[in-house]
Amino acid sequence: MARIGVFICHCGTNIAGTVDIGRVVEAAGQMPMVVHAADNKYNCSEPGQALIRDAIAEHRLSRVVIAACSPRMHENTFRKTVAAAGLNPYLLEMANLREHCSWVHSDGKEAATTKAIELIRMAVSKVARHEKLFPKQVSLTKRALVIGGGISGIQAALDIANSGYKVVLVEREPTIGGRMAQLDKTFPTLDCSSCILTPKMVDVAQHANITLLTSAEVKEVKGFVGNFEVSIVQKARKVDHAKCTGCGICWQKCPEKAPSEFDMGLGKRSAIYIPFPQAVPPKPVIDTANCRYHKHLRFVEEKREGKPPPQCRVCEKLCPVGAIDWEQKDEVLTEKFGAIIVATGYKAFEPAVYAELGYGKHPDVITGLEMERMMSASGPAGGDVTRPSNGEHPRDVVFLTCIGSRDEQRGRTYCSKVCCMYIAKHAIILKEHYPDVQCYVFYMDVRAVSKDYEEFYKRAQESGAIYIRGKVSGIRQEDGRLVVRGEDTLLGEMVEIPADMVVLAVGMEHSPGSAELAQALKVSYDINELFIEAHPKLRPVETMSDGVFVAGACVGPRDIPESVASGSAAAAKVAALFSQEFLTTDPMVASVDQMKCGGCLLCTKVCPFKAIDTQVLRDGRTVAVVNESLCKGCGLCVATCRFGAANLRGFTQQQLLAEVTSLWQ
Amino acid sequence: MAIDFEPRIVGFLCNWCSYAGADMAGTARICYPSNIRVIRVPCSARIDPLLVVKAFQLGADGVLVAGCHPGDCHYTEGNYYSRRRFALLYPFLEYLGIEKGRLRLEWVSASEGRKFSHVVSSFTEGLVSLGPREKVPAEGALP
Amino acid sequence: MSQTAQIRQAARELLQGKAVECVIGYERGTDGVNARPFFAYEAAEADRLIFDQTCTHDLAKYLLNRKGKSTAIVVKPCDSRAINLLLNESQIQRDKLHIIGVVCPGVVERRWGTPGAKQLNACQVCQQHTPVVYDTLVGQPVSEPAVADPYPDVAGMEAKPADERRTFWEEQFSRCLRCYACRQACPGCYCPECFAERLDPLWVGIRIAPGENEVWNTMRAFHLAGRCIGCYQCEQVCPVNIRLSLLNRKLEKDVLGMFHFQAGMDAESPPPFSTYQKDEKLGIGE
Amino acid sequence: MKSDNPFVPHMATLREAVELTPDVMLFRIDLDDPDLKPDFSYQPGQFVFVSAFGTGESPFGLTSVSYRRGPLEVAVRKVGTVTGSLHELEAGASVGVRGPFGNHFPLDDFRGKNIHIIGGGIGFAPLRPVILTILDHRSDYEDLLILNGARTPQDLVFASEFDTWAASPRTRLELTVDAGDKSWTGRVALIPSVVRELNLSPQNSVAVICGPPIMIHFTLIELKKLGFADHQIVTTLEGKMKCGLGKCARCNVGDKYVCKDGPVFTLEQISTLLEQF
Amino acid sequence: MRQFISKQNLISWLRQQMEARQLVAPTQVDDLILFRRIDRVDDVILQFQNTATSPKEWLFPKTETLFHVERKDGKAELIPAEIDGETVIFGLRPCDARGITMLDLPYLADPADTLYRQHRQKTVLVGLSCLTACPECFCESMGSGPEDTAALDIMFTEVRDGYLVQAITEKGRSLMPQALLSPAETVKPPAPETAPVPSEGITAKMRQAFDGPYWGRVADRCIHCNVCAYVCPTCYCFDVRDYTNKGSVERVRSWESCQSPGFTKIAGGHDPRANKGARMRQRFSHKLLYFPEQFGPLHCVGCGRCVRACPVNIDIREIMQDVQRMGAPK
Repeated sequence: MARIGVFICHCGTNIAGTVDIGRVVEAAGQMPMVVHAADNKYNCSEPGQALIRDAIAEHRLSRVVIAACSPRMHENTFRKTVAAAGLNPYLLEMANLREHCSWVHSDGKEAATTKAIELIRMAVSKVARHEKLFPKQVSLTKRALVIGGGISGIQAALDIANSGYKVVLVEREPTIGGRMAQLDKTFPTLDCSSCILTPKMVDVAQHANITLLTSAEVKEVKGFVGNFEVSIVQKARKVDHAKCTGCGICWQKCPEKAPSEFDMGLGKRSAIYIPFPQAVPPKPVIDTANCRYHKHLRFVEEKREGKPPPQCRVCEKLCPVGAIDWEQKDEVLTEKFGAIIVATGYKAFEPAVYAELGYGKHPDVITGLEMERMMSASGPAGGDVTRPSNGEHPRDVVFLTCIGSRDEQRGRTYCSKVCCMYIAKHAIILKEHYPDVQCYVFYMDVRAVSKDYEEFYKRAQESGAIYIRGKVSGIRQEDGRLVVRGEDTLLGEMVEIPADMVVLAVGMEHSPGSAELAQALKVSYDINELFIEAHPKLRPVETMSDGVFVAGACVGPRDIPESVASGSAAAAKVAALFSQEFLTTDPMVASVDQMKCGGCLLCTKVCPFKAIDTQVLRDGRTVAVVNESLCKGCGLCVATCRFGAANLRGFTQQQLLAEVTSLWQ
Repeated sequence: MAIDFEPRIVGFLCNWCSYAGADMAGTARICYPSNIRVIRVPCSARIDPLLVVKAFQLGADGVLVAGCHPGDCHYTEGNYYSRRRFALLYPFLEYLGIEKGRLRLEWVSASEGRKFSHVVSSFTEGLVSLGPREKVPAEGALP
Repeated sequence: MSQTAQIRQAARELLQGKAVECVIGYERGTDGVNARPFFAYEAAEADRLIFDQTCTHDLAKYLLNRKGKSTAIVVKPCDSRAINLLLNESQIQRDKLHIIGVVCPGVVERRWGTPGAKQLNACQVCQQHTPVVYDTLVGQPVSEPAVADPYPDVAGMEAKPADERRTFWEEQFSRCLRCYACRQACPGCYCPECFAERLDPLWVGIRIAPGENEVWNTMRAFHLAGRCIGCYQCEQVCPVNIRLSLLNRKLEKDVLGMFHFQAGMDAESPPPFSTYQKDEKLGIGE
Repeated sequence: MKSDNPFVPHMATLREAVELTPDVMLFRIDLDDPDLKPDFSYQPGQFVFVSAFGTGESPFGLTSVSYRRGPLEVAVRKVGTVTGSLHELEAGASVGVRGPFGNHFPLDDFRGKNIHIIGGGIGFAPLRPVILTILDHRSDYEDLLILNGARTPQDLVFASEFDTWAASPRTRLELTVDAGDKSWTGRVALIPSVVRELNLSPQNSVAVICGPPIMIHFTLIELKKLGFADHQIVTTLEGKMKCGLGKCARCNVGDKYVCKDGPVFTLEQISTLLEQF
Repeated sequence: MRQFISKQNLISWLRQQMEARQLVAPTQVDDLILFRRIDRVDDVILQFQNTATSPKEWLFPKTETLFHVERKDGKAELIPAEIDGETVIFGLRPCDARGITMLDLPYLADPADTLYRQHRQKTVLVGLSCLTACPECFCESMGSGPEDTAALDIMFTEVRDGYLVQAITEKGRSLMPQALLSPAETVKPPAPETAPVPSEGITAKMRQAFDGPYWGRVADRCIHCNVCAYVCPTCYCFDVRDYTNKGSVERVRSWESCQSPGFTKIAGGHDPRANKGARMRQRFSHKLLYFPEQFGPLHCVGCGRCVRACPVNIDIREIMQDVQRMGAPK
């Protein structure tokens, strides 16, 4: 039984100065279901609130209209007031007499008073259709999943673990470390990448709160914030890591060699291998594509003609602990998590589309990442930079920027952000190592925007690198050397530079499988398959999918400090989430009346938060069902639903229609 | 046309931008005609065209729908959907004889108090010059 | 072989082979002139099936009553679009369906007892004479004529002054009996509870009067925006001849113009209100 | 104003609204016209239309007995718009009453018999006047069994009267719920299985059943198993009604109108109906 | 005694009627002929087969207020609606007039429907007999016919240059000034014949045919469009609800059809007649079984409107033939 009380606030003279409060009180008292109408100097003051609480008790009010300022200002205040009087806090509606009336119609007291009365009538009609709402409490699993073991994921995992929560870190490669592990030195400080990274990798391996799953990938994600259920595929490594001690005999003795992925194919590794000496975990995996025993098995299985290759099995024979397990299969683990951080990073742009640059054709045209491996003291060449074509030290080295970046036609539209700086780094280091080297850089713009970056770029120039503004139109081979032809747009003339090596500053691209992962996580991604954050400025590590956070370069090009910072930021968000006993959901969310749902499922397609699932009822009908933990209450589904099955609590069709109708009563 | 015609406008404002923009007009004391009656909705995407049609049936002279600027939606994309919905409803109502100028879709951000006031003023003026809507009688005499 | 013979043969085979439980097609009605819908459950009934220019009904509507049951259905091109619409909206299952698509030269206005002479307005501007989806095609696909102005009727109405339009629609809506025959005939109308019959919220009052009728007719049409496949069933069944196609076709025209979308051309394209382009210019809010 | 228009209800005032369960209210209604009251008599099983002005009217079985001369009582579960509007009313509000309509329970035929009253949920409400009549004329009838079932203990209607009924002579009260709670120490079982368990005897008995269709369906099966003949089972049918006068042709089950020929039927009568609901 | 009225005099008589009371007559609306209130006598159509919808809406309006609710000092007061003003309906075909007798049976039975009774008392029914039969008409099999005068106050029959006039009731006679009439010299033209439909004994047959798959098969193609009921001169189902507009409340009755999907659905969602076949059967059972058992005559006058209007050709004539052919159930 609706017994509505209306409390009209003077707000000092803010409202009372323009609106005839007496008339408003009188009119409100006449409205249907209103059993009490009163005015108040300041509704929001403690005495004002006390009057409201008393009136609720005295008049047995079941619903309350506060006619005062904007609900954006004080709705929460008054919800608490009515709750203190024993009413459900959602049985409150505000009429905005100040911002929307007295302050903007101070020139017409009569009109303002009329409007004030109508605003109250609308609120009364609406509040009569309010329902008691109850925030729901959902328990949560205080365990985080970090997808991607690069520097960003490592940082996030460590920060969460250090906050006292369990973390599972999933990495699809056999080791964590990511791209940063491949780098030689880092700009602008030139400290050794692995020197600063490997201790963190070890921390991950040793942290009691972190479970590390390498050679593993996320397959399926169900559930929602606080209650995700994730299926993770642990790929068969053919080595029982529980037994393996990482002694290294196997990979030293393995007779089969294959190009090393970690070294960008510049070096070799054995078929049973760890990607690099400091790999974490320091335990090998068998590359079944190259393993001799597996080649033998395949030969037999496929019933091929001729003599089968030998069954090598050297590793098995030599392993002191019997860790080789030929029977090992891919395994699916299903685990519960409360939050997920995506830190899947990037892959370097493949420059083959730039046919005129001859990457893949001219051996001395290499990518920036290949240069990193070449320069690295622990790399295949021991840090000795030589021309792949003849093993000689190069004298003239040309760098080309924006390969795959800022290029709508063949690459990506965005700037990859790090290329300018790593080229500067290469130029500086080359000059340091080989004083007779001459570096040339073809550039579009030099972007050196972070702390100490501009200085670093200057240092490269001062080291003797010649920066030429312009694009390169082609590279040809001539007398065992390369000739780089391009335009110097500052001089406005074509230039040709003979070079011993050309380094392509390839940009960053989404890592493979990003779109599939985003779909599994119900997170949006853009045309470049980069993850979209909930808000580019204010919510940079959150996504529109609650409980899923993003860190590092999976969102867009980022350098190491930014990746680390976003990893920490995401971890902080997770820690904040986990600091709650329960997740409290806002009750002003959508709902679907299953009896009225016709099952067109358009709502599931438009929901920006993927908060609507489908459900098959006992009568065989498929209907939409709202996941209240994900719904943000925008109401798009309500306007989309022709059936009138979807409704939005707090802004129901009935409530809004009542507001409209009340204007003509 | 009667000079003292006071059009009745129903305004559906999204909570995060346009309602806040209207609040801003208040805070800045920017006066505008008092003809609008505001209904707060979380997002312009919440507004079922039925509500607009119903407002016109009941006798509204004008209906204003206001939301965040495209790209600024609090829910990231709601207003793109409302833009489509009302882009289609707009010429349809005109086709049914509800003149252009009686339904308006506007993007008003939380900082655009002045714009909100301007929108209401110009909308009201436009409706005054259009005059009262010749209402379809709800009663309806027998044929 | 005539279209009728081909349909009969296909139906007979499907029923004999128990590929489907039922074939929905047309048979001759009691006036001896017009066709009426017919449900054949046995092979022997296949010979009652016919096809000619009096087969005006959009049989796709019946599929909503046969969810989950294997069914063959005779469809004209416009009806085949209704099937795509229903597939798109998860109402029917393609694998339960055998579609006998008929190449259609156009159908005539239904007139009791006498052969209709006038082609339906929709047929006069039809640009789809071959079904867009089918399993068996009856007839030879024809090349589609270029229709210079597919919406002359809508354009004519648009050109009228606002008050004339209003008067026109007021008169039209005042006739409405709210029998909801238009809804019942429409393959796109399948709400478990129609908004017009909803009591809470009460959108349409019980009075059968112009104001209430206006809400009904306006929103019925708008609920079909981007969904109407132009089968004209609504207008054909209206007992008081309200020009409902003028409403539906206006929306169809605008949806095509604004969103480049035509309902039911395939089963996958997202309908206009379930997608958007960030930078589209729609002439509103700009 | 008096009107001979059968669609114009008598004006009445809501004297009291009592919450029977979380979604059922008992309304006590006084007719406004003092001249009307003496003539307004009705029998157990009959119903009235109650108007909530602004929404409409709906039929409700009367739960009071006429001879006590008290206010009209109806129990209203909130299921639709009319019932929703009625639930919003405060004491003192104007309502409309049309009726009484329909036939009634054949209490004369019940005399000298054992009576089994079986009601489920809100369906128990129209059985209350049968119980009251029997208790007020206790010597006219043999043993009385009252079986009242509901989904939960909170949903049992007329709980405040259970003690009185249970304490009446030759009266047995059985309560059951589909799902109990912490405070519930009674039965947790569906009505049909309670009927089976109680092993009701058809000897010189009638069973009066009212409740949701599914409950009636399965209870009838149990009663038949126990040997009850069709004429020993009395139940009520529900139909959508608009007039109560047999004019609107809506509530018919085959050739019978629930509003005129019913709502009370013996199973014998129901089995002769053309349509089976 | 039959009299004659010239066409010119008929027009003047209609004009007199139009000025004295509300005149309702067939008139052209777009491509339809409908009974409408006449403001210009020239609009009256004299040559037509029959109107698209029946004239019942002038006695049983498609929407009608039963009473108004007035609120005074927190109390409600009911103001019953009254029909004021007289109406002449001109141009009723005999079948439609017979249809009015079908409305009379339920609505005038005690307790009478007051509004209907008032309409009936304040309306003069003027018929126009049929000189040709509509192809789908079967009135003679349903107890009516081209010259049936049931319910009519006056009947006109077109002859050369004018009409034969037959004042049937006192009400009719009082409305027909002798000055406009002359003795009839022309003989009455022969009445047309309508196609026979086997209506004999149909009620008993309907009872036999009640169960079985037949109704489901017919209902397969029914789209429940309700058009049959809305054009029918005898269907009388209605819905009643309150109508609130701008604060005023009234109870309103509007047409509804037993074929509409929610017709029997009760609050809470249960619908005892959700099955298509059962719903279809309800229509024909009511017309051919329940109504005749309750009131006597078959509830159909053979006007043929539903036959013509049904978009899927559910033809009551065919149904009657089928039912007659069906044997007793097992």
